[in-house]
Amino acid sequence: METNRRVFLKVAGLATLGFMVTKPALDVFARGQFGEASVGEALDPPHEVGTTTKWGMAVNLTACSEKDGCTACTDACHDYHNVPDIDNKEEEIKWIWTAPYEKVFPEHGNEFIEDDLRGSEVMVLCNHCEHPPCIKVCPTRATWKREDGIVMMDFHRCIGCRYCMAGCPYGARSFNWKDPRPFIKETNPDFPTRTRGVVEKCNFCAKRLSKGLQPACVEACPEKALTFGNLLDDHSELREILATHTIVRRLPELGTEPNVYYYKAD
Amino acid sequence: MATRDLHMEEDEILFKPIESSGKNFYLTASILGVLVILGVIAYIYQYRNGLAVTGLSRQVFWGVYITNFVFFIGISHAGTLISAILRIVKAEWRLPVTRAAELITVLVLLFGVGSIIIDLGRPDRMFNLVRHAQFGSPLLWDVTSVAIYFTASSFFLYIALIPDIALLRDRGNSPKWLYQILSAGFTGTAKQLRVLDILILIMAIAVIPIAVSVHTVVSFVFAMTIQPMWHSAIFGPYFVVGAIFSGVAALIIAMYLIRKFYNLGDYLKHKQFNNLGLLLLVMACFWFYFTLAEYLTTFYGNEPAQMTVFWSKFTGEFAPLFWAMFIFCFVIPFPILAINRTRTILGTTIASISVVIGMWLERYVIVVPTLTAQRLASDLPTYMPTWVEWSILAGSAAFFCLLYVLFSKFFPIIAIWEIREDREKKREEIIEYVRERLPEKGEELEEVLPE
Amino acid sequence: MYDAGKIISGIIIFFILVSFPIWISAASGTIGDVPELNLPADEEQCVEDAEWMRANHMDLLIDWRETVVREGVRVYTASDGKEYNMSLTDTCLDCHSPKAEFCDQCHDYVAAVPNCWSCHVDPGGS
Amino acid sequence: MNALYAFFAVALLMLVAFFGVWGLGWNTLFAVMIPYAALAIFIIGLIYRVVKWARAPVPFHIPTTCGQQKSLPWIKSDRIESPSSTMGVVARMAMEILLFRSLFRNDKVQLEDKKRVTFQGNRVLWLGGLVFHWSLLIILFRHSRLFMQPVPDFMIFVRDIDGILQGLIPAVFITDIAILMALTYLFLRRVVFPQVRYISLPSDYFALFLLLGVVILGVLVKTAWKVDIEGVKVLAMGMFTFNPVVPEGIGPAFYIHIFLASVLLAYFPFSKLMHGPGIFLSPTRNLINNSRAVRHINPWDYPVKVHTYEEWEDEFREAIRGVGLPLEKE
Repeated sequence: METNRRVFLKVAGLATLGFMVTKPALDVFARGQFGEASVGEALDPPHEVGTTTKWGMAVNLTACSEKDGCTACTDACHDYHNVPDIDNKEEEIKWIWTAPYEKVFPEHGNEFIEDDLRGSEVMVLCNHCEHPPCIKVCPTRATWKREDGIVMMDFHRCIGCRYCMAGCPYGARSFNWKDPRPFIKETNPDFPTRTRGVVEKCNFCAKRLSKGLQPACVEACPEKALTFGNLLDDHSELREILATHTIVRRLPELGTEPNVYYYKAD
Repeated sequence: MATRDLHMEEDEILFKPIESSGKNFYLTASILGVLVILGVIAYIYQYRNGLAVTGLSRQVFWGVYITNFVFFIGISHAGTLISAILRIVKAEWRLPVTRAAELITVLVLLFGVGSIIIDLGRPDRMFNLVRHAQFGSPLLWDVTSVAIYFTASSFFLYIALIPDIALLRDRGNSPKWLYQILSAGFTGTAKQLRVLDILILIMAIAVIPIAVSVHTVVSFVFAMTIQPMWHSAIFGPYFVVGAIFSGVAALIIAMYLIRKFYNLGDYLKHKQFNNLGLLLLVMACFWFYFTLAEYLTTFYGNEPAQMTVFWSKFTGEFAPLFWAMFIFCFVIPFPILAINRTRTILGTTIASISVVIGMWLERYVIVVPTLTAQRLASDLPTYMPTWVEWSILAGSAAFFCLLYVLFSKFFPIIAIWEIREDREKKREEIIEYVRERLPEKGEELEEVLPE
Repeated sequence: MYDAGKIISGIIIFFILVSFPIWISAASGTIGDVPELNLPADEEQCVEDAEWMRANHMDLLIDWRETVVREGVRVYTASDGKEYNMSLTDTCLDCHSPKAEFCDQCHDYVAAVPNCWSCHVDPGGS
Repeated sequence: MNALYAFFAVALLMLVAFFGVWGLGWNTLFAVMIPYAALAIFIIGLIYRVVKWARAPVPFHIPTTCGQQKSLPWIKSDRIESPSSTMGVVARMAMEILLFRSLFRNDKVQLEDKKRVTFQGNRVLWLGGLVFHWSLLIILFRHSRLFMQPVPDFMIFVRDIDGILQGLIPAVFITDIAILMALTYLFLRRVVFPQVRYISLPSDYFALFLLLGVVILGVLVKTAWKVDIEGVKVLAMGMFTFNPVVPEGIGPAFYIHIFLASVLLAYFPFSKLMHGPGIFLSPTRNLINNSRAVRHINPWDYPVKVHTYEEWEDEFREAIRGVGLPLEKE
């Protein structure tokens, strides 16, 4: 009568109580399960949580700045993820936003730079760093790095100490100073809102990836300036771009090794 | 003081605060109580409406609460550390000071930890700190070492209090049941005293490394990030020095108030203030040295991100606070403490008040400017605490004072048994000294010297 | 009987106090009310059998939450071998929306207050 | 040995419920009939016992006090420990009922070094008893959500406070832990201390084991063998409207839980558990200490026919005088 799944439930319950010993075993189990069933239209390569995948993104600076004042990616992301629209610099919440080129790449802030870049707005988001400083400081492991490189946030576990915000040098994390719900115009039931008192940020559209969809921002960009893909796949479009362009990453001197790359198209 | 009689029967004046409460006490307690209620109201308001009611913002996400956390935990070094060190080096002048110091430690730690909880966005989930503890996080080191420090220093305070509780029990003071329970069956037998002495010594030794670790770890919360002017190797010792600095100052202020309001001029004398004043002077020099080292290296490094913060403190937005900190921490106290003529009871107290204010500003000037000038800040935001934060600061401080006063209404604030023990020892030493040199005078002396 | 007045009033007060819940319910006129669940017409069974779900759905949901968020695994294999997408909004609320006609019925009845809805959104709810 | 008898009795009860439900499927018996019967026995038994006590007269005015009785105006009297007014008695009774005042004074007398007698507070029993009773009260209060509709916010508030540790351990209540610890202490105390063991009867252990059983099963149906709460509440509410619906798919643990609770309820009026109502009727506590100010007359005093010496002398005056004995009145 009692099924394996129910036994597993109990084991999983114990594991969440902190018996870290069982975690590797569960991970193996988890991977096995995940491979079996992929739903929807598949990304190339298959989107598997595992060491064969490392998600990354390339941003075409030229194409992106083509249309000044375009907010397509931000809107798509914020609509999908129920990001509240708080019109107040002090309390605003942002997953994707833009900042002046000189601020995004302070080390490129030379006295004389290319005219097309000077003052242009650059699209920025969480870098999903290779060595994320934010996860090292989280006291409850509410933010951690998945095996596929995504720096995840568990809104259920966050206690709102904001230490990760102190850890992140990019300012990619936002805190819910007040209840976000009144500031969401249209709620997308596919994705939860947050409560007041937790930290949030871009999650590379982990839920969309699991359905085999591209991240919302990539899909929404009218200039096709964003390329998303697996950095460990030698033949991916992303790797192709990275191999043939001069690329930059943000604050390379800090050793965080962002997985979001910026390049100028020819 | 009316009487200069140190041998006043049974040190009666030390029991007075416990046995009678004057108008002053009720007045103080009610003023403090009102402030506490104000703080509680502010917190309930914040709990209901979220941290948006504070002046904190997306960039300056830590402010008064974190400042309070560092400040209160710093003050806690007054106590156990000082009293433990003085105990180990057998500095006899410490005797009337130890309990007042240890009490500061125990009480103020509560408010240090409380500040962190007040700062949480989801205090209802604070147990996640235990349930999902991630020991890689310096915040967890804090939780651990503060918990150990609190346990150890409460125990330290308590065991040194037992003989006095037994004294109160035997005098028949009320509430009898409280003294009955807390005296733990202490009757003053030789065996009990020996065990007590050993325990106190062990705790005194154990508490020192714990205390040092606590403030080191508090500094690591900042130093382990890569934020400009937080990521500094000097922060551990710098914070410990600052902690002892502010702790000693708080102790001197407490001593001054105890002396004044409980008429304990015969116990807390110029000697205690003078010696602690000298200690404060040494700490002021240390503090100056560390501050100099910290800022000078930053200045010569000339790293852009760091320099933004540096200039915001020296000439920019935070210049008034920064220079006020420097004046309060060094310019005012240094001359007062350095000159013998001004190192009086009143002088050291004034210097201490200046140091406590200065050290709160120091914590503030460490926490806030860095956040306003983070690496990629698109503009320099400002931070102005709201009434909620000020009320909670006032409430916490008042609550601390209230608990301190209440403690002194139930237990002697000066360790009576230690003073008596010491007096007896002194008497025997004097008699022995005289007897060795003038054998015939020994007997006489024994009769003259009061028991 | 001595002090009959005191004894009898004492006994009456005791029983009134103890039966206080009944009077509250009777006064509000809801004493006979029973939760009415809006069950999906086209589905035979929940992911597990109904009796098990009634008692253990909270554990299942917490397990789903942990597995999806923390391990990135989204497929649940039920005890009858069927596979489901582990999602409160996509799977559970597919059948049980609006929640007011399902979840809230019992939760209000037994005064169990879940914290799901402070974040998750019911597509069928207002 | 006494403990074993009681243990087997409770174990037997549990087995009865287990086989009754699991083996025979008499769910309705255990979920409806027995609780109804137990409730009836409880109500009738309680009234019977209280009325029986009330019929017994209190011949003397005998409050046990430990404070200065009210006497001359300049002597400070203790208005609560030695009450001189009804309010004082109420305060004294409240202290006794809510805080177990007299148990708190349970001092331990010791002969120290065979020389002097010392008194030491022995508050462990007081603490254990207080924790047990208060936990029980709060647990019963928490259960009240199953018996009322709608549930007031106050109940939810109390439950949330009680369950504040659930952030650490799921589904745990402070009172659950507290009552288990207190009951364990109360049991161990009877086993460990020889003096207490000597005076402990099977009935003493029986009540403890019964309570332990109820609590442990209650914790189990909340954590390990979860129960369909909605079904339970439909059953409980149905009891009031005499229309009980026995829920399906509920394991035996729940039935054992309510069976033991029913037994406890039915056992209550005939056991030492009556100390609850009894405390209100203790003449040593519920009387005003004014026996020096007011004359108290024994309630069942009947007019005794007295024959005083004076009357006797009147009657036999002549005879006494006749034999020459002295008389009081000539």
